[in-house]
Amino acid sequence: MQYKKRIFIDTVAKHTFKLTGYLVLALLGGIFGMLLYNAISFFAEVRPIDFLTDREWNPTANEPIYGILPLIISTSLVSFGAMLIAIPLGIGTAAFISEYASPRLKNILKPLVEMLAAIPSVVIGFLGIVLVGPQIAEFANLPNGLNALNGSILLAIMALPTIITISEDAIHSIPKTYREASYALGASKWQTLLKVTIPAAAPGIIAAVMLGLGRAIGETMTVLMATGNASLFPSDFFDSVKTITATIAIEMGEVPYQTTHYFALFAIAIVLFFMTLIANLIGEYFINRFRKYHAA
Amino acid sequence: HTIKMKGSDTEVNLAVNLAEEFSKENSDFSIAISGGGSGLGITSLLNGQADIANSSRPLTEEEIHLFEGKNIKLKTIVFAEDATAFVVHKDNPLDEIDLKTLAKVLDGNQKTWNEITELNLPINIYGRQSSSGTYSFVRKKLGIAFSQSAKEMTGNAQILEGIKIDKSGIGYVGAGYIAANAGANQGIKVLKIKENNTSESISPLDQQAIRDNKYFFQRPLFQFVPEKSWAKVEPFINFEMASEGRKLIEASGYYVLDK
Amino acid sequence: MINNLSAKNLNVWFGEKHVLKNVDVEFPKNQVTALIGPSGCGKSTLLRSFNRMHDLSPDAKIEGTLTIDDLNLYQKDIPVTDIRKRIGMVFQKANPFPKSIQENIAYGLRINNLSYNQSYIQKALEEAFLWDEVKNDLKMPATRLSGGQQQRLCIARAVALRPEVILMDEPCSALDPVSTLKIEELIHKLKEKYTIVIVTHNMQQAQRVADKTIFMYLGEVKEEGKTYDIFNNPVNEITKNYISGHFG
Amino acid sequence: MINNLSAKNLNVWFGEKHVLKNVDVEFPKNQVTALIGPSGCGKSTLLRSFNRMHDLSPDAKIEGTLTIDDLNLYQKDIPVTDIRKRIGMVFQKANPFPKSIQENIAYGLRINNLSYNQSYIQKALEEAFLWDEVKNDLKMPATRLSGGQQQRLCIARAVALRPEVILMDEPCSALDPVSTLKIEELIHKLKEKYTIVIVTHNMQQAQRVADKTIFMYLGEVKEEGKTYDIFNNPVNEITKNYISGHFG
Amino acid sequence: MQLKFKKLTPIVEWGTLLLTTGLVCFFLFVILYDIITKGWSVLSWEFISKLPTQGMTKGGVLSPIIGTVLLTLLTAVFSIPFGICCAIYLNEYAQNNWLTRTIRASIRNLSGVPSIIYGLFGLALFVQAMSLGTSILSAGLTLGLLSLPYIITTTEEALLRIPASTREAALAVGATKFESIKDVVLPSALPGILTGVVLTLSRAAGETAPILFTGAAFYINSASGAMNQEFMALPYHLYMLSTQHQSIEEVRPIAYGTALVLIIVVFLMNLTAFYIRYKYRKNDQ
Ligand SMILES: Nc1ncnc2c1ncn2[C@@H]1O[C@H](COP(=O)(O)OP(=O)(O)OP(=O)(O)O)[C@@H](O)[C@H]1O
Ligand SMILES: Nc1ncnc2c1ncn2[C@@H]1O[C@H](COP(=O)(O)OP(=O)(O)OP(=O)(O)O)[C@@H](O)[C@H]1O
Ligand SMILES: [Mg+2]
Ligand SMILES: [Mg+2]
Ligand SMILES: O=P([O-])([O-])[O-]
Repeated sequence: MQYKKRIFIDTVAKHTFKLTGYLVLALLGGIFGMLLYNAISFFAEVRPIDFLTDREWNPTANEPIYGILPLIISTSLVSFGAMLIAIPLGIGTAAFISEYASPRLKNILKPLVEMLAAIPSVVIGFLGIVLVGPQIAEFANLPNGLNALNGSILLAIMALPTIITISEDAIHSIPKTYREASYALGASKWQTLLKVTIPAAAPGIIAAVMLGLGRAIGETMTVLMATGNASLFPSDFFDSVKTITATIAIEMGEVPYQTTHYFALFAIAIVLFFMTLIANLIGEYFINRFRKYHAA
Repeated sequence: HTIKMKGSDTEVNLAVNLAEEFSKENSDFSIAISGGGSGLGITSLLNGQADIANSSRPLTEEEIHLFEGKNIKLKTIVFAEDATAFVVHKDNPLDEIDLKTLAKVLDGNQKTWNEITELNLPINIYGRQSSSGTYSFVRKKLGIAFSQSAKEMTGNAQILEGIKIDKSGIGYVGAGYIAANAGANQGIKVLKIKENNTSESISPLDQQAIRDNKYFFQRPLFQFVPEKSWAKVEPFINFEMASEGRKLIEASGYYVLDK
Repeated sequence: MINNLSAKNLNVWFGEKHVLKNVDVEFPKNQVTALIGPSGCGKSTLLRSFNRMHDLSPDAKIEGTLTIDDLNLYQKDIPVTDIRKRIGMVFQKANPFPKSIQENIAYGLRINNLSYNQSYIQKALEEAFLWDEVKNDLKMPATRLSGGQQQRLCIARAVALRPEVILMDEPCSALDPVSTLKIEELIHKLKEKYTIVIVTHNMQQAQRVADKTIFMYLGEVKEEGKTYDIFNNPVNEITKNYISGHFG
Repeated sequence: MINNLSAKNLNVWFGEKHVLKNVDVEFPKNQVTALIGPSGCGKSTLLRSFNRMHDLSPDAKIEGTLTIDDLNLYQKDIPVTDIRKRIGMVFQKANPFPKSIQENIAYGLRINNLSYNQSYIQKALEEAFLWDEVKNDLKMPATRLSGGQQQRLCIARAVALRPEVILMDEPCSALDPVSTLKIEELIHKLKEKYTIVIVTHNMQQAQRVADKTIFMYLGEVKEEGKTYDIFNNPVNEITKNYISGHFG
Repeated sequence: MQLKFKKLTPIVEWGTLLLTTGLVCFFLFVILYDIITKGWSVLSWEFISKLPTQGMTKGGVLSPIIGTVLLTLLTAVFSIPFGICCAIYLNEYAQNNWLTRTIRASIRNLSGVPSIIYGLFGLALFVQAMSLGTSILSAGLTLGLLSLPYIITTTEEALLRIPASTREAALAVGATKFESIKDVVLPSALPGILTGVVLTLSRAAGETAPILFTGAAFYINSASGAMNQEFMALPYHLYMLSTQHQSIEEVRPIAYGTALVLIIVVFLMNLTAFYIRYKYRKNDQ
């Protein structure tokens, strides 16, 4: 009898686990389904070609215009700038931590990087307003610092921990034999790092960069607070820009449910979804390649 | 009782002050207040996410339609009067501006200051996001579309922040934002408005002129309440309209017009 | 017999561990010297002392005099990279760079600022008996070569720098018998130009390739001499036991 | 000789791989039977078939008749947990639960709804010759014990359930010689009460502990018999080669 | 000349790396320095124990603190059981076929989906479709969803580290599969799971975008904690104080104080995670 009870519990547990497993999947799948459903509703009302080619995003005009181009350009500009800053700093730091730092220094630096990762994005955005913005304004002699450059700097800070940790892992896992081979040929430590270790770790580093980029593209609060949100076509880093994430954050609250504008926000969200997904998939592809390569 | 109040950024601080005072007497009321712009408030009513919508503009035709479509009946309360102020940096030589010039500045036809005044800088517009009542109020009053290069600030305060350090900036905010704490707003200058070249220029801070309904950009501040929420919000509305509430409204830099 | 490479009174510690104890060795020019001894006796450590590979381990401590042609290898003012250029090294597990075959050879030349051209690369590959097998695939990733080819590529890579000495740490232990034989042939040829030191666990190999053999045990040199003598008339009891395969 | 545990015509596949082929074996009561054979021949697979550990691998397919006292182990209506209670198992690597020593013993009793008290736990530990070493630390995490102690704890854990059979899969391979000897002594004692099957790679150990020995090769039983006979007069050529250490 | 240059280059090269590392540390230092120096003076018992008063220009941040704590608890309630159960399903029960692999890959990729998209989903599903309104419940559910992929991934990693022999040990003494998971596998994996959970919750506590339109409010006059009520939260409060308050300059000290409190909360949670990890490693040896 006792045994039957135990077996019963076991079976119930098994099915419960299975059920939660599927439920979680359904929910997570639902996110995509919901995005897709609402986005399709949007394209029932606005031609996809207009969506992709119109040069203006102005949903509240008398003749609403839903052109995602300026938003994509803005998002790309800010993220590109962020990568310009974060890639050299990130890889340099990763190389320093893995190749040069003494074990003790490593034990200090790694937690520092994790601390940087832990800082909430709204705090970084806040500093963009009170600290980085005014500095940029003063430096570049601009009226204000709420522009793409500000966003790029802040996003670089947010992407750095990702880039550093994953690159460091990649560089660290390059077998010692590569380095020794290079040293044995008379290469210096620096030459070895630059010409052997980093190229060998390249897939891992590319993965790090792509995952960092995904993070930057999808970041909301920092850009919302620090980039000025002007929905025109940006021409350089000193222009105010309005990214996809910021557009959603600003406009979502004000739209009546189930209107074209509401659906439009889901449509740009799905574009955002795919942008980050592609970055992450490329990142994952390279991580797997790296693992496979070095497992062999 | 829980009350959700959403909408106009122009009114949000006033609403906070009122709610704070109100709950001293009525501790069983839980009031949640959010800004985000008049449009957000009205939309929230439509979406069923608010009991009171603060709005610095009347409902549009379209919105009335939407409410009718959803069979939501609204009560409209005008509880204060606001004047929209146009502000520039304190070093801007400009003191007053006429409507025609203002329109050209805001719609982007006028790109530099030196055509208006002896300031050799481009014009930098600090506007609001599209859900803002002030945004649509100014747009309607001037009959323009805002320049695409106007920044969309999410609140009045951010506009003032921007103007304070931007010698080339111009922006618009509710009077309450300037009058309530004059001390903190030293970096800015409030422009007087002339309806045309010949008429008198009037400041939005001129109480008498507002009472006489002479300022071009003055407007009532609304609160919309769906009928089904009326019972629970009535004590609060009554508090606003009573003398204590009125005092607070005026202390916050807005005006109370006698009807 | 000219002494090209030698160590006098060499002591090496890793942390607290005394790994090489008063080692005196000489590696005659244009000869192959084999280092044999049980695992952990310090063969690799000795080999790596000569091209200063221990510089990289912070806990390694080295005392004694190591010289090449009367030049002290640990002299302060000569760059370690120069030393490593003069004393090439081939490792146990073939470790080509994850680059093309051609790039593998060119790498060492380039970082040492030596001008080179295609014929130079060809010559290095020829010296390593690899040219015929790869001449049509110079742009192929080196990692696609077989294990034996990879090892010969590593030798070509070392040879390309025209070193004076080539140190080999068990270069054949990961290879099949056919590849091993090829490498041994190669060693025979190479000694015409280079001084070669080879660590090996394979007694047959030592006898096949080495002119001189040094037997090490627990960090000390127990016996050294002509290969034939060591294997046929070992003086030391331990040497005798070791070469007859009783331990190690 | 009473046959307690036996397999008839047992075949096991993992996916496409035929791992046990027509195996017929019998493990006599209150004796120690050793399973020997080269790595990969299926010793562990055979052992694990008896306490139905393969139930967990979805790709395992089992055919044949396995019985304990004429009870079919794979009969549908008897609970697998009962079988595992009757047939205890000790693994190659000691795997105590991450709990206290006491809890390690008590766990099996508790989940099987057997009433127990402190003296019960003491008895199990005494049977495994562990009591004296741990009696003052019963609340200590079992992971802090030495490897040998951990393995004896695992035996005590199995013994506590009063199984009829104890299966041991290379129980000493991770232990030092002293601990190994202790376990062997223990096995000697345990066979008075239990039927024991032990997989071992160590020929000396098999000879020391086993009454009967079964030699397996490539999934088949090649030879079985009294331990003394297998080691001194093997019939099969392969057995002879294996026990003389020529392969495996 | 040649020699001198050679001696100099390593310093230059080493310096480059040191500079990049230094810059990264400098960023962190500036962030912490600015917030700590300017937030420290505001920080007091009053500040964390008082409701905001006088139009949020005076008083403390009690209501945002309560909101954040409640929200994090809700997140925990919604994400931990589901996340752990799902991970157990994937790791202990599901067969390793293409479906499981696809599921794993999707879950991994979902942790890269921007948080604002979770906000949208929360709005559409919880606020709208399930009629929960803008409320702490909706926001908690949204954050719970956002945290799920992280919890699943870290739990799975922790479960993977438990060797098969541990599971077999339990089965061999007659435990059912569920008993082996409950009594042996989960307790062994607990430190790893806990570390992941705490780190995930600390992330959720600092999130702003997902609560923007699911229930965060500019101001509430009480901190009742009712599930259907809107709420104030530290990150949102900081956002409001720095962009939308009437007197941004006057409340800047409060904004700094809020930022400092938020950082302290998040760092404390991270420290807890480090501590668990550290203790676990020590016990392991
Ligand atoms: N980097 C190091 N740090 C600490 N100890 C080391 C290091 N390298 C080698 N050792 C120790 O020094 C001793 C000699 O090692 P070495 O590698 O020279 O032996 P070997 O003779 O080459 O052995 P094998 O034949 O196994 O390659 C060994 O005990 C080894 O553990
Ligand atoms: N779960 C499994 N899935 C697939 N193949 C398996 C599995 N377990 C064992 N095998 C295969 O079955 C064969 C027999 O394995 P088994 O573990 O029984 O050998 P063994 O005799 O115990 O070897 P060893 O002495 O190395 O422990 C091997 O070829 C092994 O690869
Ligand atoms: Mg060696
Ligand atoms: Mg086995
Ligand atoms: O915030 P508004 O008052 O402009 O709607």
